[in-house]
Amino acid sequence: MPAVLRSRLAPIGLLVVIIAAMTPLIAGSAFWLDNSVLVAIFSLLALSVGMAYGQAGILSMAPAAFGAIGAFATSIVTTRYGLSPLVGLALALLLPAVVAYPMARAITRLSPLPLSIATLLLSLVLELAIREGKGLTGGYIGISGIPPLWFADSVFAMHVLSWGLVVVVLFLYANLTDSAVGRAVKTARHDPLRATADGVNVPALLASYFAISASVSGLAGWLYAHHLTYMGPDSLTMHVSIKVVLMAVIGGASTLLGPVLGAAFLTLLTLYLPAAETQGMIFGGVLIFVLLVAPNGVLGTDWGKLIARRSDKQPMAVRPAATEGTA
Amino acid sequence: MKSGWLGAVASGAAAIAVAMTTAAHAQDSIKIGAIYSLNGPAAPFGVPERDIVEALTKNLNAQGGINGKKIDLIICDEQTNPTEAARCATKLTRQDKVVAILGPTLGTGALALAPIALANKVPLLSPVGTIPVTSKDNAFWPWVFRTAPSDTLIINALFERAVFKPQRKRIGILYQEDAYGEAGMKLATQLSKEKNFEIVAAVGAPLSAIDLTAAATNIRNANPDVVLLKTSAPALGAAFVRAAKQVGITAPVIGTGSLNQRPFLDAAGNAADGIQIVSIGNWDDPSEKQKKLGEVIVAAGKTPKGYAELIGSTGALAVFEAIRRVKGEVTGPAIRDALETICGFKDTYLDGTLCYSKDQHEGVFQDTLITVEVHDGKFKTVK
Amino acid sequence: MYELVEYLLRGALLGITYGLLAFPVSLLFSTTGSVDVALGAYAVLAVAVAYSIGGPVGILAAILATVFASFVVGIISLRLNRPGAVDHVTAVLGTFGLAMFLESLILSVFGTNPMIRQPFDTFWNIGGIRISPQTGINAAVCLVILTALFVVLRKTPFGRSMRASAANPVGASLNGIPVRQIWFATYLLGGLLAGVAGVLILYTTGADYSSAFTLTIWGFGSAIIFGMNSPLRGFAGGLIIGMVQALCSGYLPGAWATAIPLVVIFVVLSMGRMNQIVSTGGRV
Amino acid sequence: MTVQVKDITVRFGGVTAVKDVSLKLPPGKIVAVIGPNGSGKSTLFNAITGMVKPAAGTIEVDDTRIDAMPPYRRIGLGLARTFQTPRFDPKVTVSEAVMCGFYPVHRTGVFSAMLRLPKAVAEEGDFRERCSDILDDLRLSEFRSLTMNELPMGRVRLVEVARAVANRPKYILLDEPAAGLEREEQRMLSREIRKLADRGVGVLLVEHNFGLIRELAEHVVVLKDGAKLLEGEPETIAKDRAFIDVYLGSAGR
Repeated sequence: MPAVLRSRLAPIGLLVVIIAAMTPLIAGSAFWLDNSVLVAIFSLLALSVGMAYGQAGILSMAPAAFGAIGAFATSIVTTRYGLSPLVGLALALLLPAVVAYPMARAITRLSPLPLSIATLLLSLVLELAIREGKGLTGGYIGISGIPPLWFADSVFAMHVLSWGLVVVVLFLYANLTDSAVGRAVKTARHDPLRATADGVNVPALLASYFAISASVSGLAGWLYAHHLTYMGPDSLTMHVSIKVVLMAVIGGASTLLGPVLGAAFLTLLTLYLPAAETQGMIFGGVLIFVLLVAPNGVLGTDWGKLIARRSDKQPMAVRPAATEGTA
Repeated sequence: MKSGWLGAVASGAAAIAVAMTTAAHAQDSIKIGAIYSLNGPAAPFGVPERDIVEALTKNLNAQGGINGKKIDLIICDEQTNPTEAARCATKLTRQDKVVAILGPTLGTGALALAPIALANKVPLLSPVGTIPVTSKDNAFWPWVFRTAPSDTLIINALFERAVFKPQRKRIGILYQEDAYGEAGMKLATQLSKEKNFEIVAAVGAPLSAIDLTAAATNIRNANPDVVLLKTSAPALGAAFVRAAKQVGITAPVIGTGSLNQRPFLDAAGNAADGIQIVSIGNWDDPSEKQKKLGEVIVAAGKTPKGYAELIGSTGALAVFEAIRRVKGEVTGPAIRDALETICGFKDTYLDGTLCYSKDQHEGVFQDTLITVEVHDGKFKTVK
Repeated sequence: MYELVEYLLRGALLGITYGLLAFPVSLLFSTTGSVDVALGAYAVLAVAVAYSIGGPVGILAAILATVFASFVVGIISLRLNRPGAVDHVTAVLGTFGLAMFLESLILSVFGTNPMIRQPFDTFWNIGGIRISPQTGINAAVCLVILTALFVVLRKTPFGRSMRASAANPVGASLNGIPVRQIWFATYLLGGLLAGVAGVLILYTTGADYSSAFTLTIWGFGSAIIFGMNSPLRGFAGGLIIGMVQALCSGYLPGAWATAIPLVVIFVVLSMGRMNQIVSTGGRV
Repeated sequence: MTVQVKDITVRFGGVTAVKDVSLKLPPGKIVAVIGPNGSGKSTLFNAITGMVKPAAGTIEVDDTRIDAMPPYRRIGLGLARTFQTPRFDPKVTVSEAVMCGFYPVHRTGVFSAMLRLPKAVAEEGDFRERCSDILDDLRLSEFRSLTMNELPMGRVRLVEVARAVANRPKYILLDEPAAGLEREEQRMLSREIRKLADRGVGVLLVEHNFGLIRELAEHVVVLKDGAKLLEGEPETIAKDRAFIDVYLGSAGR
């Protein structure tokens, strides 16, 4: 039993140790603290992609859109109605899930490609809705003057809070992955028919899982709004979603820490890239390179095996994976 | 599996070490930050803004800088995204310790990073028209200065010239779906109630639209006396005038500011003939000052594009002037105070004067606006 | 009524461009089951190359450039996919990477200016509706491609192999059909078609560095409307999308005009046209 | 208290794959379905578990009509099945694969699983114990941490059976479980199937190996071209002229 526990929570422990070690180094620098908070926020968004794509096989192109729902929800209730950010938090967790679930169900039998296109469309429609939201969302101008969190009103406190939330989400995520539901999701991703034979209501399960992942994005949006104190239609757009997907994929979407690593890597990369028009080439190039060398991402790849396998023959696949039925 | 993590930790630690050593630099130069959109949809504005600010800084340093101090310009790419704009502001203020920030390209970016300027007591000189950026309700108001004509200014001038003076009653509007277009629509709706004219057609177009024939048909069918073009993107403006010609709109078309540039004419072809634009400059018939700006741009190896260089240069020159006026140590607050003394300043490339004071940070006024008309593929200034 | 007809006609003319982009989308989907989101970027690349070089040489160079770009995507997707062990979503991500790369490349090399050429200065007058002769050329090119595709798909051995490897890749490869080569050829053909579309866009509406994504979305939407599996129906889908867009911007206010066509695609998508999972049988 | 299939017809397009087939599977009994390839055995399985939709006929489990139910609810009622070609994620370990079989009996909600509430821990522990019992029974314990692609095909079939019995089904449908198994493995499998029946589980068996059927089944249904050819006890069937013609004449040896 303890061995099981250790293996499941070990990556989280590693992350806690790294954050704890980094904190005194950066505590004096508002700049690094600010970057650290952003890495944490992007980690949450990327984890949401990791859950949806890495576990359930749904490539969500809308993490930033779900984040925007959360961010606007808290921005609106705190600035327009003067409610507590905690009310905003509840909405930020709930609303994205409420949008995500029926959407996933609407794409009837949930084959992954159309659903990811649907998330893309959702992103675009939501951006339009935010722009047309006039008084509610602030239209094209957005909402400024969002109150910082009273219980985390310094950058340092935000650093602690946001990484704390990342660790909590990782803990919940690790537990969920290692449960009957988590196993069923993995099976359904690989082979919906097999999952059905296991007694799984595949569309409902995947849609629920997708909704949970949307909630994680909403949480990121909540932190985002209260950290930046400004939320506008250009803030969490489809371009951000694509970047977040990149983070998850590069780090390893199916692993616990992959999305976090990806978020840290890409955030630091933008910091050190020269400010120029060529940035997209570097991002696109990195993505293609990772996909070619290690399609499961940096942490999702067993490097030792990969190198050994180069000289060896490919092992035979047990299941001729074909989701297209041959009736 | 672990090696990836160790690598990440090591590079992070190295980055911190670098940051800490650079922060300890002594002040033998004056650091100014510049945040522009070099990627994403706003790049057509951000790129020329960066180019002119870079060129002006280089020239200034070649002439010995200000009071013997060189200007160290640090550029950051906001990627048409407020998050990145705010990140840029944090980096520039906290890590590079700049004393003033030029930019960003977009109004939403300005709103996102202004609180950071306030927190770090650094003035922000923003080349945006977005109205709320200089609203006095903002806590950050004291630190934000506008270096471009505001949307209110431009829209009022547009209505004055296109509607009130010729006493036209039926107005058709094509607006782009963003802050700029929305501000125009809002003001137009308000004015139509006060001034007794009718908006017979108002059609929005997303920035990404490439074909506007249906939109133009809609406007043509409403039979307006004049069509107002509220777009800032040259591609969109050109797409509309082409469509207007094709569907046969005969009413005059009058646009604003940033259409006054070469790419618009190139993309519109001879469909642009007769279009009028309310603007702040004219590269085909430049004033003395703009000729000089043109020379700066050409000397830097670029071609003048139009609006973006004018408003970009204004911010740079204003901050240079403010630094000249600072007595003692050059700090953010000192520059801010000095900026408020700049009024009637003529050494920008704008025609007309720049003016900031203790209670207004708008900078650019009515006297800088001109009207140009397109003739045979060239802009002609209408006197 | 007259107004309605004009909107429908203008929409259909716009839709020709979308229909052209829908060809490669459904061709690729029906053959490999995958999707190439870089198609819009190929088209813009063609626009940029043909614009800067100009003339017939420019057109040729543009098409070569796009075929080369699709060559890269073909290699990526071959590396990621084997018949029998297919990860379409990862392959799609690869095309995303290429799309980002190309957009940035176009921005860096060709700049931000809109790119357009307008060879015609007069208009045809069809029942009082003025139309540029270029749209006539577009329609003609489309018809030629439509016919050629039909012939290739239905009448040649290549087309038969293509359809066979679409229906059952494992079975096809067991029957000696070179499935991987066919897939690769489909990617190249997709690049070629996107290149032709790009050249026509240059002479019709023009584009700039940021147009790629929009073109991809509408090409996609067109392909989805009547079912992704038929390249020939994708063309009709393009006309429909164009008409929906024209009607929306004619009759709906502001952002609705932009949102409704997207919603239409979403609804069609959720009706399950593109869904391929069929729960049949224990036999695989 | 049986699985009752009445006059099931399944069509794919114009082809009738199963025609008016009826059968009964009482608890504790082993019923075999036999027939040449393409005779509709797997399709019959798919119709019972809901993976194909019958054009006509009814299916009942313990007097509950299930032919309109989605597959997952039928599994929930106590049906379980294996696939002729085992469908596994090749990267999953043996014990994880078997753990997946517990899904129909899991009672922990998503939230208590995420929070790892005591209830969830207890259930997870229970599953692990039962999983290791099943692996012991099928002599798979030593392979438990191997991944599926490292396992020989015969063992893979056993894991498939292990996964199906994990949720303690009332009725189990085995699709050629012995194909490709070595003699020793076959013997063990047949012992396990017998044990299941003794525990009161109804076993529906599709099998080519008539020896195994003779050894296990109490009742045999012979399908030909989707229709029932004959049924009865294995010994009677084995002597039937029609059966020998169709079946042993072509596929048997």
